[in-house]
Amino acid sequence: MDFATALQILDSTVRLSTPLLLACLAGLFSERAGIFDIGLEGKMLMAAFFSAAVAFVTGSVWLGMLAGIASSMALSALHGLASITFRGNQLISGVAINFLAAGLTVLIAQDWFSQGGRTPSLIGQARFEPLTLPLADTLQTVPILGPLYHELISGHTLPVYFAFLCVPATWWILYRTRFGLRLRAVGENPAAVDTAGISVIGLRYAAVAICGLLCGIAGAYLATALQAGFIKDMTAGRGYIALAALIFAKWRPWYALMSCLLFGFLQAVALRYQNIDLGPVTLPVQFMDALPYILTVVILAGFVGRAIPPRAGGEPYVKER
Amino acid sequence: MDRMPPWADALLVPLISLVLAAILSALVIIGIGEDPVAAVTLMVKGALGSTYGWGYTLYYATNFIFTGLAVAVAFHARMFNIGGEGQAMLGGLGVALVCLYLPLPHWTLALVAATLGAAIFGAAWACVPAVLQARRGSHIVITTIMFNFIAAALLNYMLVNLLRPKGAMDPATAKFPAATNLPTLHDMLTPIGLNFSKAAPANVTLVIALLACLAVWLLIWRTRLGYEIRAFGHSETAARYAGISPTRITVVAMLISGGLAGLMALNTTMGEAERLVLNSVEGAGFIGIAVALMGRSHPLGVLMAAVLFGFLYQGGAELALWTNIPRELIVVIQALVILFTGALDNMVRMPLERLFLSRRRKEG
Amino acid sequence: MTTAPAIELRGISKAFGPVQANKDISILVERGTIHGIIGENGAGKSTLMSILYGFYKADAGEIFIGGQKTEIPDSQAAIAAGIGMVFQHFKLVENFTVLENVVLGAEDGRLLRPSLATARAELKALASDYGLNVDPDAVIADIGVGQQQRVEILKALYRQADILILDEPTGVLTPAEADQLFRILGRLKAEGKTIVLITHKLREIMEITDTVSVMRRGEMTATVRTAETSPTELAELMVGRKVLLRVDKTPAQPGAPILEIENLSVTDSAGVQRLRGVSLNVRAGEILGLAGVAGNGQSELLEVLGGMRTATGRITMNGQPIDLGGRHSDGQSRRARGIGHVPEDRQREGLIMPYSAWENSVFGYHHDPRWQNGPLMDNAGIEAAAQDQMDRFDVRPPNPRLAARNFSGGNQQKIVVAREIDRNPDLLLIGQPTRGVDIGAIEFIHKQIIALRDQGKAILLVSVELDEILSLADRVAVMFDGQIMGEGPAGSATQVGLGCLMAGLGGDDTRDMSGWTISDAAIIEEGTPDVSRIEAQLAEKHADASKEV
Amino acid sequence: DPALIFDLGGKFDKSFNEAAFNGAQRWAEETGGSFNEIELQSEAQREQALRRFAEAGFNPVITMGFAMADPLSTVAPDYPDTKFAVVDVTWLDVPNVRQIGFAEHEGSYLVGMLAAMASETGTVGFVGGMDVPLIRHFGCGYAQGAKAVNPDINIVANMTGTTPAAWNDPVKGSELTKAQISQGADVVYAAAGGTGVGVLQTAADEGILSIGVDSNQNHLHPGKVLTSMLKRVDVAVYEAMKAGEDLETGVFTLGLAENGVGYALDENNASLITDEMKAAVDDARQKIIDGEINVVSYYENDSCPALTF
Ligand SMILES: Nc1ncnc2c1ncn2[C@@H]1O[C@H](COP(=O)(O)OP(=O)(O)OP(=O)(O)O)[C@@H](O)[C@H]1O
Ligand SMILES: Nc1ncnc2c1ncn2[C@@H]1O[C@H](COP(=O)(O)OP(=O)(O)OP(=O)(O)O)[C@@H](O)[C@H]1O
Ligand SMILES: [Mg+2]
Ligand SMILES: [Mg+2]
Repeated sequence: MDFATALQILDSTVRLSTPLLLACLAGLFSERAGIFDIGLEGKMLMAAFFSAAVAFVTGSVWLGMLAGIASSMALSALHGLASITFRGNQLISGVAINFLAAGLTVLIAQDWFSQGGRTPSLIGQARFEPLTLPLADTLQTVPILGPLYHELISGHTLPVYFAFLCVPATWWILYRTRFGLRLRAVGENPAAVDTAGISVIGLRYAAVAICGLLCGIAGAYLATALQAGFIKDMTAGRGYIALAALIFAKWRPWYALMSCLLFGFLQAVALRYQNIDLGPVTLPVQFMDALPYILTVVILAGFVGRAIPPRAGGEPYVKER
Repeated sequence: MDRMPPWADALLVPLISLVLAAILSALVIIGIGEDPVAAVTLMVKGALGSTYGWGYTLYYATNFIFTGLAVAVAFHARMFNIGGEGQAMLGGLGVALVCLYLPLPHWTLALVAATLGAAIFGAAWACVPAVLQARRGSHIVITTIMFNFIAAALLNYMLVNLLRPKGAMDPATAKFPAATNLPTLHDMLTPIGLNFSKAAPANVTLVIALLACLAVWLLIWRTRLGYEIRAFGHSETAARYAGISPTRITVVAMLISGGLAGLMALNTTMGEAERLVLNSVEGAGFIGIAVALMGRSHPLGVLMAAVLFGFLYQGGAELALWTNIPRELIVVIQALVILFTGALDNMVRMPLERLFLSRRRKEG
Repeated sequence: MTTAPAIELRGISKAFGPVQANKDISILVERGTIHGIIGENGAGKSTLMSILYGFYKADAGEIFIGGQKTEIPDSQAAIAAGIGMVFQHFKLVENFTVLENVVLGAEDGRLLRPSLATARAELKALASDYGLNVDPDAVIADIGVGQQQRVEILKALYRQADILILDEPTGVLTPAEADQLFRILGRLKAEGKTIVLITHKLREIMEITDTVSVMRRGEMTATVRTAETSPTELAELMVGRKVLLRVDKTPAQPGAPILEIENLSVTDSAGVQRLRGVSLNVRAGEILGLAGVAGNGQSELLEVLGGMRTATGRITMNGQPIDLGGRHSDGQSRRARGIGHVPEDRQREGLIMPYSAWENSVFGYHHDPRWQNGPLMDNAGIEAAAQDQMDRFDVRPPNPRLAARNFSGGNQQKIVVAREIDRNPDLLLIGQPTRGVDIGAIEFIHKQIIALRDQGKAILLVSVELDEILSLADRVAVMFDGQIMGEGPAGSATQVGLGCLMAGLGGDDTRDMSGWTISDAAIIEEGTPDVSRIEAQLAEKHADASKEV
Repeated sequence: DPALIFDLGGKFDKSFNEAAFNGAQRWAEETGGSFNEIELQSEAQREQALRRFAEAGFNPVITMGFAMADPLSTVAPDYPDTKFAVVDVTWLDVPNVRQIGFAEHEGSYLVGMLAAMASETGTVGFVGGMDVPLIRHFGCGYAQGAKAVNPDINIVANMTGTTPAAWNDPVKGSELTKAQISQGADVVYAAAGGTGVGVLQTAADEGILSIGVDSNQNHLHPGKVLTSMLKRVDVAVYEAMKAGEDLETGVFTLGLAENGVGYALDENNASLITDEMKAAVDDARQKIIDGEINVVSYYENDSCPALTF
């Protein structure tokens, strides 16, 4: 494999990792607060649709993004209502949200645009354009580093840079702020938070709202940056891969970056090659598709560094009897 | 005394949840500018108005009975098997291998062999997550989700690279030999003088599904294994105290669950398509969750919920055929049912409990 | 200084569904005093204090703090009113450090670092003021319960609590640790803080409190000055009638050893050694009482014997070895060998709460051929047998179809005891047989245990209640830190001697007990034992143990 | 009335199914007639939709795509009085089915020539949908056309996948296009149903030319789509509907001679196609019709002389 191809694959890795990373960090906030969320997929999908639809109608990608975030946060609120207020099963609520998004997006898309459950293609200001970072063109001629900077670092859309900035930001919020301390505490032992005089419900809703926000951006990125419009089921399992990445990352921000880049890389490779010839063995593309899931199962099995979820995760908080 | 009488718990709560889901569904239909009454009329006519409609309704219901029972059995052991989808895919593989490669002279033999094939393959696919849960504490919800994706990739590989007949374009196996074709309800009912539509795919697998309901009922409420599964589901520490091995129950319950999910393939693969196609499961594994939740994990409840969903499916297909309402409406309804009967259960339950409590206080 | 009482509650009522946990309770606590609250399990003590701390909302009633009527809708309000609470089950975040736990909810700004710095300085000051030493950077999961409790107290003090509520603080402590705690409480009181202490132990009440309130069945039955009352009077107030503390029984007629335990060791999943080479035996026709502070390995021993845990070492039952780690180390196999087991926690272990009484009546014995009907279970037969059993054991109401959760605690316990005794086991393991059970049922259960002994069966009794051990057991063994500290006849045991052994000490007091063998593991000290040294030694031992793993 | 069953990509895939829809629309507008239609969502629906329309008395029932072959062979014999039509299937042995195939390799040959003439880098790309002989058939014609213009041309070919999902994966289309661009391609031909939307989009974004397929896709990115390989599915559907119940059954293959395939030239790409290019292509078209140029079909022996997949 030559340098140009490697660069292309890495470049594509960055693009494909972005939605995973945003969704993964979204899940991280929620699960660190003790609310399991298998509804990442649905929230992204909903946001993808509303961002594309509103961006198309208004011609503004920013209004589209806002609509996407709002729709994703509405689903978050539903998840909060079910799992925080009514202390329902968080997994079941997540499943319901995924179905709701899968159905509603197509239903509404068909009603609004009559294009078989998709939005019309977005053009111009209705999409995020790639940004060229300063000096990218000038430095292009510098060997190795020039193309690296020009291709890999520069030339992405705004949400990509946002997603990567979210990693240190998440770390900082989690470990350097009062809110982060409380958030982590409520995922470990909500009773401790409650008796310390802080509202468990408030904290958990805040976490779920952040989750909705980030999923909203992830969905908007899919529909208005990575692609130019919404199509049915366009998240294509990315929410589940993000969930897998979250486990892989053991619920930590920097690890989340690593695992999303890894899974994004696997996707980039699987997109480019039907089969990968490794000399003695040929890996079929299906194997590449399944690899993130297989890796996650291996991690879950505890053979490679055990992943311990937040202790209070998945359990509704009921004051002790 | 409990907070609520048992009948309220078993019937009233799900019923109210269902009504709420129905009201919201109607609002959705109005929201997309259609007439809910007309839609429901069309659905009822299309799904229940003819033997053809019934044939499809029952065909879908058969799928959902299997996947619903699968989820229900796991629920009794307090496990959430989201892997019905993958297990059913593997069940399909089992059926296909049996039908294609065993020389089976008659459909009865084929049915027995394929039942075993489907159950074993489905169970095997549930086995790994089960063992990981039991031995390593890996959360079964996550592992079964992962296994759904892995199953899809595996089936894809098998169909594209190994089982697709030479020259064929779509990833599917060859047609199964005619000797393995199952009798449809038409074939079964004609001898007794009933004229059932020939076009509908409902077939003898329905009978197996009904038998499975009975078997699961006996298993859960009448056998030692069921006693242990339920005990384990209520309290793992108590199970360990009673000498019930958590590992064994986890694995056995998931094997049964996976086997039941796998059996679904009898209906779709052997009964309907008569070959294995890529996406024969079509989300039935997920619908099993809604069915089990609505049916309160009781085989009778599962049966009724499965027929309801069969109706929704066939009715939804009719809607898509004759109106502009996309089939996704059914997905929305399904989501609402799961939401209200599963996740928002307490929203209905808590006020009801309060109601019963205050009534009892007044009486007492 | 104001003369207004620190706390005044007027007419507090609280119901949980059909359960009236608090009924029209009024109470008054003077500033700078220690006020005790006693009462049976479920009397409503914790509920009352949780209301004061804003954890629960009272249905009716008023709260006055320092003479001011105060609304306490949540814990934030309680903290603002200067109330701190140490719960029975600590509310600490296990994987946070001490410092993080202390600042949680009491940070001074949005950023963490300045808050942690302030807290670190403040902890230092508190440590020197009250002798509350803890390493601020230690992770909670790594420190002992005594230390954890100090963290809880520090949390309250860091929030400038004037009123400190402690809910059964000594339940998990060794007597030495408890003494330390009381010294700290004494200093807090001297500083003018008000303390409310919930406890079941009359001794502690008599030792440290100024006034005491007694609760029974959700009601406040009396408030008296400690100096003007006696333990017997308090006990009577607690249960509502004169209490017979001794059990009628004839001397034991011990026969051959039924159960012999040699060098039994258990390491838990976290790698901590729970049992360290325990050897014991129980003979036919005797009750061996196993005493000790909760958490010193008694539970693990019962679990190994009951087949809920694997272990190393050797155990024989009627001379035949039993499997400790293989295929036959589960509860079913133990039952087959004639071991009955009344577990310590009936609700989590002994019963399936949603199961009906008849289903529970065969729990653990459901493989018995008697209950099978071909491949199915003989449900009708089981129900009939359960009915009979409930009549004989006086379970109320005698309705086998009622779910276990619908019986009161005492009757739940009777269902378990009936199930285990009715199988006529050669060895009965019985843990905390009367925890949360009323006096009438206690007497009944004690009689059943003695009757079984008199039939020549062996009984191993584990209880944290020294009184129960002393009145029921024929022979007593004391456990501390996974080892047997000493063992001897119940008749010659003294409260003080047992107390020392329970703290791992073998001083003069234990030498007075005739017929007792004291283990070499017990640390022999003259005069007042130095608890912190023992703690240090233990910590070292644990560290070694985990290195080996 | 006639009925029309779209394949999984959906009615608005801007390509194959949309062409069918356009044909049906034209028929409806011209005759004032009405037709029923359904967009398949799943494999299992294929047979159900066929039966339902046949039962309800629709005639003819027109279906799209090779995946209908199998269901059709089971359903059609049950309804001997109903006429069926199927596009992209030519191998069934059922009397009441009109089977319509296209000589896609001929049309692809022409756009291949245009691609080679427009390319400045000497590298052109091909993005196929699901990896089936049909799509290789497209790619093979394209490669022959390109080689006819420039024997040294480098052709980069990728398939999107092996399952029907490959028809509807714009992200993958986009990524593959980026990959081909990095390999030097400056004209990319998408024969991939809905996936092609992503190919055309990316090509436009990255400033290279693309070639659409089936429908005229030139208008999607005016001035950036070199041309489209027209497969006159619309005509086939239109004709079938017009024939109504008298639909002639049997196997029909439509090539350049029948105007069944071709390339699109309209105001959107007028500036991209020079007169010389047009002349060369029209010349080749005539020669193919006359048999002077033989475009090898991939089906002949499952291999392509100009391209290895
Ligand atoms: N959250 C709750 N929900 C329902 N019932 C409760 C709850 N908390 C307590 N109760 C009931 O209220 C009564 C009083 O309980 P409480 O915990 O106050 O007792 P307690 O005196 O502290 O007992 P213990 O000595 O065992 O700690 C009990 O019957 C208990 O079952
Ligand atoms: N949640 C409940 N619902 C209905 N009935 C109940 C409930 N809890 C207890 N009961 C019934 O009320 C009666 C009294 O129960 P309670 O728990 O107050 O007993 P108790 O006096 O505390 O007895 P014990 O000392 O044995 O625990 C019992 O007969 C029991 O069957
Ligand atoms: Mg209490
Ligand atoms: Mg009680």
